Amino acid sequence: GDDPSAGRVEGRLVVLAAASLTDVVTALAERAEAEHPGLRVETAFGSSATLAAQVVAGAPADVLLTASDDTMVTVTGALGGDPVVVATNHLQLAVPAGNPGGVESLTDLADPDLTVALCAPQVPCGAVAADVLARAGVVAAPDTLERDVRAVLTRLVLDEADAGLVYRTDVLAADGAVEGVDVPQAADVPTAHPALVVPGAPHPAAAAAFVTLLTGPEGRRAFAAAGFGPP
Amino acid sequence: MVLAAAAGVAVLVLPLVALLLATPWGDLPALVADPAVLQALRLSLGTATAATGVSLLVGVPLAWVLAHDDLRGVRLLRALVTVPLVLPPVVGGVALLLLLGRRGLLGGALHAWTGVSVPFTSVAVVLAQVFVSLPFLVLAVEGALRGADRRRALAAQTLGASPGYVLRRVTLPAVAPGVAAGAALCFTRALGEFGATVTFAGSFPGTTRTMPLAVYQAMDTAPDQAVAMSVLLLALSVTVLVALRGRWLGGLPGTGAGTGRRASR
Amino acid sequence: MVLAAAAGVAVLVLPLVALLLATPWGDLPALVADPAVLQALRLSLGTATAATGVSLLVGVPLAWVLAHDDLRGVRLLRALVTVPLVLPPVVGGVALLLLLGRRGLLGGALHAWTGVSVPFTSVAVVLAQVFVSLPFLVLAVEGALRGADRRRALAAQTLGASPGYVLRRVTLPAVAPGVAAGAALCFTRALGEFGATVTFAGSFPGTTRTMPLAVYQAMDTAPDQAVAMSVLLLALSVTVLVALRGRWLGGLPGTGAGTGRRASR
Amino acid sequence: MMLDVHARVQRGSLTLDVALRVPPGAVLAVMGPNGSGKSTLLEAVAGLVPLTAGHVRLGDDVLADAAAGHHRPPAQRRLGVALQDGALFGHLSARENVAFGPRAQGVRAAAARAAADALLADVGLAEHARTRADRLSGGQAQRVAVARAVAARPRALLLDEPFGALDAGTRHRVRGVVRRAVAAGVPALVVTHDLRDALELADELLVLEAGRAVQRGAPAEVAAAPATAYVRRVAAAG
Amino acid sequence: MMLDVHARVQRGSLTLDVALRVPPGAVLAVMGPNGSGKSTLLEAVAGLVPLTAGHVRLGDDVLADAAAGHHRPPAQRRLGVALQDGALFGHLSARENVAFGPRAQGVRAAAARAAADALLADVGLAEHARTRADRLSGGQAQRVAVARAVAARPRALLLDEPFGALDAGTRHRVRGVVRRAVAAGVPALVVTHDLRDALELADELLVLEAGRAVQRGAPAEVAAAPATAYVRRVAAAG
Ligand SMILES: Nc1ncnc2c1ncn2[C@@H]1O[C@H](COP(=O)(O)OP(=O)(O)OP(=O)(O)O)[C@@H](O)[C@H]1O
Ligand SMILES: Nc1ncnc2c1ncn2[C@@H]1O[C@H](COP(=O)(O)OP(=O)(O)OP(=O)(O)O)[C@@H](O)[C@H]1O
Ligand code: MOO
Ligand SMILES: [Mg+2]
Ligand SMILES: [Mg+2]
Repeated sequence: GDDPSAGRVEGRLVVLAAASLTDVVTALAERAEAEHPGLRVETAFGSSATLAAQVVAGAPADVLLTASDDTMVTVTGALGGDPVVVATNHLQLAVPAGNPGGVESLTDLADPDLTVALCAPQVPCGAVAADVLARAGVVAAPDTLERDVRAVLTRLVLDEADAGLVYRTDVLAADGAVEGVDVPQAADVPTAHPALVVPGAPHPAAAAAFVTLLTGPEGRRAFAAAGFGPP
Repeated sequence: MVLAAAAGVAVLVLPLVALLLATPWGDLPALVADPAVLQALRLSLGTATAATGVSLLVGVPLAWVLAHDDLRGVRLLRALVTVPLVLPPVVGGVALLLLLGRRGLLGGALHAWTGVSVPFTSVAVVLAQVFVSLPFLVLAVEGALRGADRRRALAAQTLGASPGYVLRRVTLPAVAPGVAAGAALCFTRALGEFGATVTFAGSFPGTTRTMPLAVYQAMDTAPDQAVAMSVLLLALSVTVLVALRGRWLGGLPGTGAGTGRRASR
Repeated sequence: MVLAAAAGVAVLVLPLVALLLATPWGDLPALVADPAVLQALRLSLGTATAATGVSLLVGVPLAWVLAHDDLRGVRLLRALVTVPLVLPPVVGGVALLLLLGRRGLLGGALHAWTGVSVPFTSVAVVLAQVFVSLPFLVLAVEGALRGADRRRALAAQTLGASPGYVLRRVTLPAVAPGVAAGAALCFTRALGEFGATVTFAGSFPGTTRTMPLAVYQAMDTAPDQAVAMSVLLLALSVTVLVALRGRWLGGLPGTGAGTGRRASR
Repeated sequence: MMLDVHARVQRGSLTLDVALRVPPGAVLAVMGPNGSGKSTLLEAVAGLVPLTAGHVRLGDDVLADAAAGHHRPPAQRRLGVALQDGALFGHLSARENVAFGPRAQGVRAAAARAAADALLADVGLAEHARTRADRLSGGQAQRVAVARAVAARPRALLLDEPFGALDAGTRHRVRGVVRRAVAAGVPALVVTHDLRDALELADELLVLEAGRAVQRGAPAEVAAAPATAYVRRVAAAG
Repeated sequence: MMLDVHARVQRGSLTLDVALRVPPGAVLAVMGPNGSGKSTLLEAVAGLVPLTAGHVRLGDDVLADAAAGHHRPPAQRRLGVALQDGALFGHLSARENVAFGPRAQGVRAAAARAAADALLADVGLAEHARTRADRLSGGQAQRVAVARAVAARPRALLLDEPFGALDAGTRHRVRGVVRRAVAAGVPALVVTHDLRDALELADELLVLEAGRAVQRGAPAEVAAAPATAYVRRVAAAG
């Protein structure tokens, strides 16, 4: 529009990102602010599906990052635009520190005596979890199906659940409160994190610069440090 | 006056109209007859009814205590009781977890001694609903009790009636509209409860996934079903409210066709 | 009686105790002084106050209309007005989007003609809060109005007072506790509003991220800050409620130390 | 203006059916056993109870006409009404109660207040002007109700047992207030159980039994020639 | 049992300070100008207003003793009280109002109901037993209030202007009901503005002015030798 900041990397940049990207995007936002005096980056996190729906409804967002291609397609299908994958990820079997439930493998998720938390199948982490369980031939007995991956993580951090499936990066972000166990089948079902400069963004130049930061060496380093895989 | 009232109606009703216009009426029967929807509906009705019952049992006496602010500490107590109104429900859910979770203040001991764990059960849903909806009942009933005529309560005392008897036979019947409004508020609030339930009780079909959780779940992925369930919830509440108010208020003073003459004598 | 009341207090207060015990009191000042927290606090207070003001302006007249159920269609109207109570707030947010979003029933035309878009602005926050909290005010005030003595209203009419004048000068002052309770309910409900806001207004710092949204955001990332903000919200509401009820109820009949003698004359 | 009433009203099992005329400046006393319909009659004239048949006219002004389906709301009748139970506004002071009518009709605050204070002095309540109405004694409250009815400069006065709770001296004083208000040319309808009120104040006495007029005439004449057992007893007591 | 009262009470600017004794089976009438403290006295005896000094005794039973900080709650005094404004339970029928005291004290429903019906018949309201109290006429409501006070088989009766809204015939009848209740050995305190009530019903008359007893004695003697202007006026009117 006629915002004088439209062509320069300054102003109030709004970034919406999937819950699993909370820590890394927050860090990179600070980095972008340090690099560009005059730029302020506002972030909001949530379930990919919810954020995507808000962008389609006209939320004044500049950049959107989701936890799956499917959710991104609902946006580009409505508004157009060219998403670019900035990182990849995969699930781990996670348990509270000390493993109070004595969980050893994916098959324990079928134990009705254990309290098991999973993502709802409608959100990206839940869809991937269903895929992983199917490949392993495990019929899980979950006690709750959560709204996003961080909600599953919170169940484990609070020790309300004995086991769950979350991203490897979430286990790292939990900083010792949760222990992760690699699951062979999870490596076969990686998930991608696409980023999009929202068509019609109020600050297109700054948005493009931010996405460039994400895909550039600094972004790579930050994602790697947080445990994400390369695109 | 009437203009302002009309503005109020517009704010509340127009969004509902938009919702109704967006409803896929043709597919509605199929969407609603889905076993998952019916299961959520059954669960919601059961838990909200239980929560309202519990709230009436403990809330009316509580309101009565609060209405006597000559008692010490009542003002602070009222404020405390009102807190769940302002607490984001999600935080309420966390507070319940901190109390009754496996590591919780009471839940830890409970789990250690009996092996019972409250979260992820229908009991947890009812507790979450009581936590968020009880204050509405309490405040509505308290407001009515305060408005009630103290003079009649005094007259009853001179006739040998104990405070509890006065409450049951004189004060409550006189404030029945307030109690009915409070119970309706409480029921509907329980029916719509989301944040505390999802946090404290989790979300699992049949045990903890009430209608609002089912709607939320469907919202981003199956919007048609979400809208259909919303419309169902809406129809349900309109029915309940019409029926409830009709029954409860029918025989009360000043609400019928009479002029309410000498209501104060 | 008192036992039941105590049970009620326990249900509401024990979770708060658990929350307070989990609060990192040492870090509290630093956590609360965070500019992001103060920004959310300012936004919450401003929007909730605005929402309460709007609700009083349109809600009191609406309650008055509803209290006259000799008028045609009033029962249906009441049910309609009560619907937002039972609608999961998230669904309320969707309904508001369907009405006022860029593709919405009214929002489309509004955007086309004036370029103005309501969602994701502070106005949207206030609208979402009004949508969920107005019914509380309306029902509380209506309950009080119904309890009010019709005989005094008739007497006022014989003195030449128009219906509006009777409402303002006789009925409302007499039901002031009900209105105060309703306004307090409304304010606190607006302050705690989450689902409709996050859906309709989004969660943007400074414009739409109110305290509950900030708490929600922090819950999965900085739980200490989430708890700190909850405690702040809690302290805030206790203060507001104590102050408000103290002020509004101070000079009213039957609430002070007097015997309330002849309150009915 | 002449007050001209024919009121037919159904109240529970009681059918009230009475016609009466009160000339300007005259007082009509209404007596009758409990439940005979006195309050119902007064409330029908005030417009608080709808007529099933009949009319209420004040001079040329038709306040209600059942046949024509006409019913003017009480607020627009400009009558001065004191209901049997007083129905004071408990949250307002005595002064605010008396000033209520003038204020509601648009009189400025200072003027309404001055008029109220003068009337309160007339009924002997000068020092209670600022007392909340719900803190008044029974007789004090009754006087405020009468003052409130008179204060609105009504076109007719309707008083339902306005002296029942007054002590003897005050009773005399308040009757004087009513008499002066009537002297300005206002017709008045006063319900009472005490023949002395009728004898002292009224030009005519109407006796109601079970919703019908059973006797009417000058109070002294009625007392001298009772037509029913009730009137005989009233005459004996008075 | 003897009712023995010394009541000192502060009410707004009025200081009430009265001592009185009513022997079993006797009626003490209390008269006085509006605002002199009659209702306050009665409410103090009933325990609705706290004493700042003095006591209330019924035989050996101490209901209140300000010096000892003793104040028995109204519900435990077993007195029959009719307040000046009736204070009926509007949502209950006349019968339920009268049966309320016995029921509250544990009398079985059928017995309480029979007693209530008998009393309603005594005060002439047999056919209104099932009418809601807020649909009664003024005089009907007043009779229910008296019947309600008597029904609880009280140890003493406290009636505040119980006849003011009654027609002459009914007044006579209700006085009889009170007299019969008293005859069972119950002391009664009756507030009235009408000397005829005192003459017909009371053994002694106490005149209150500005919170103090200004004259007492047999009603006829007081009327014959008025000590104040107020009493003179009462005697003249009566
Ligand atoms: N709101 C009401 N609904 C039904 N019946 C009523 C209502 N108010 C009064 N009544 C009945 O109508 C009849 C006449 O009542 P009304 O009050 O006119 O009597 P009244 O002559 O004023 O008696 P009183 O001397 O006792 O004041 C009574 O039998 C009464 O029970
Ligand atoms: N609740 C109250 N608070 C303060 N003052 C009151 C209250 N009730 C009554 N008073 C005052 O106390 C005084 C005595 O009142 P009380 O009702 O005892 O008089 P009374 O002798 O019964 O008069 P009446 O003949 O008018 O019934 C009056 O001046 C009155 O204004
Ligand atoms: O943040 Mo997600 O959408 O739960 O994988
Ligand atoms: Mg009457
Ligand atoms: Mg009195």
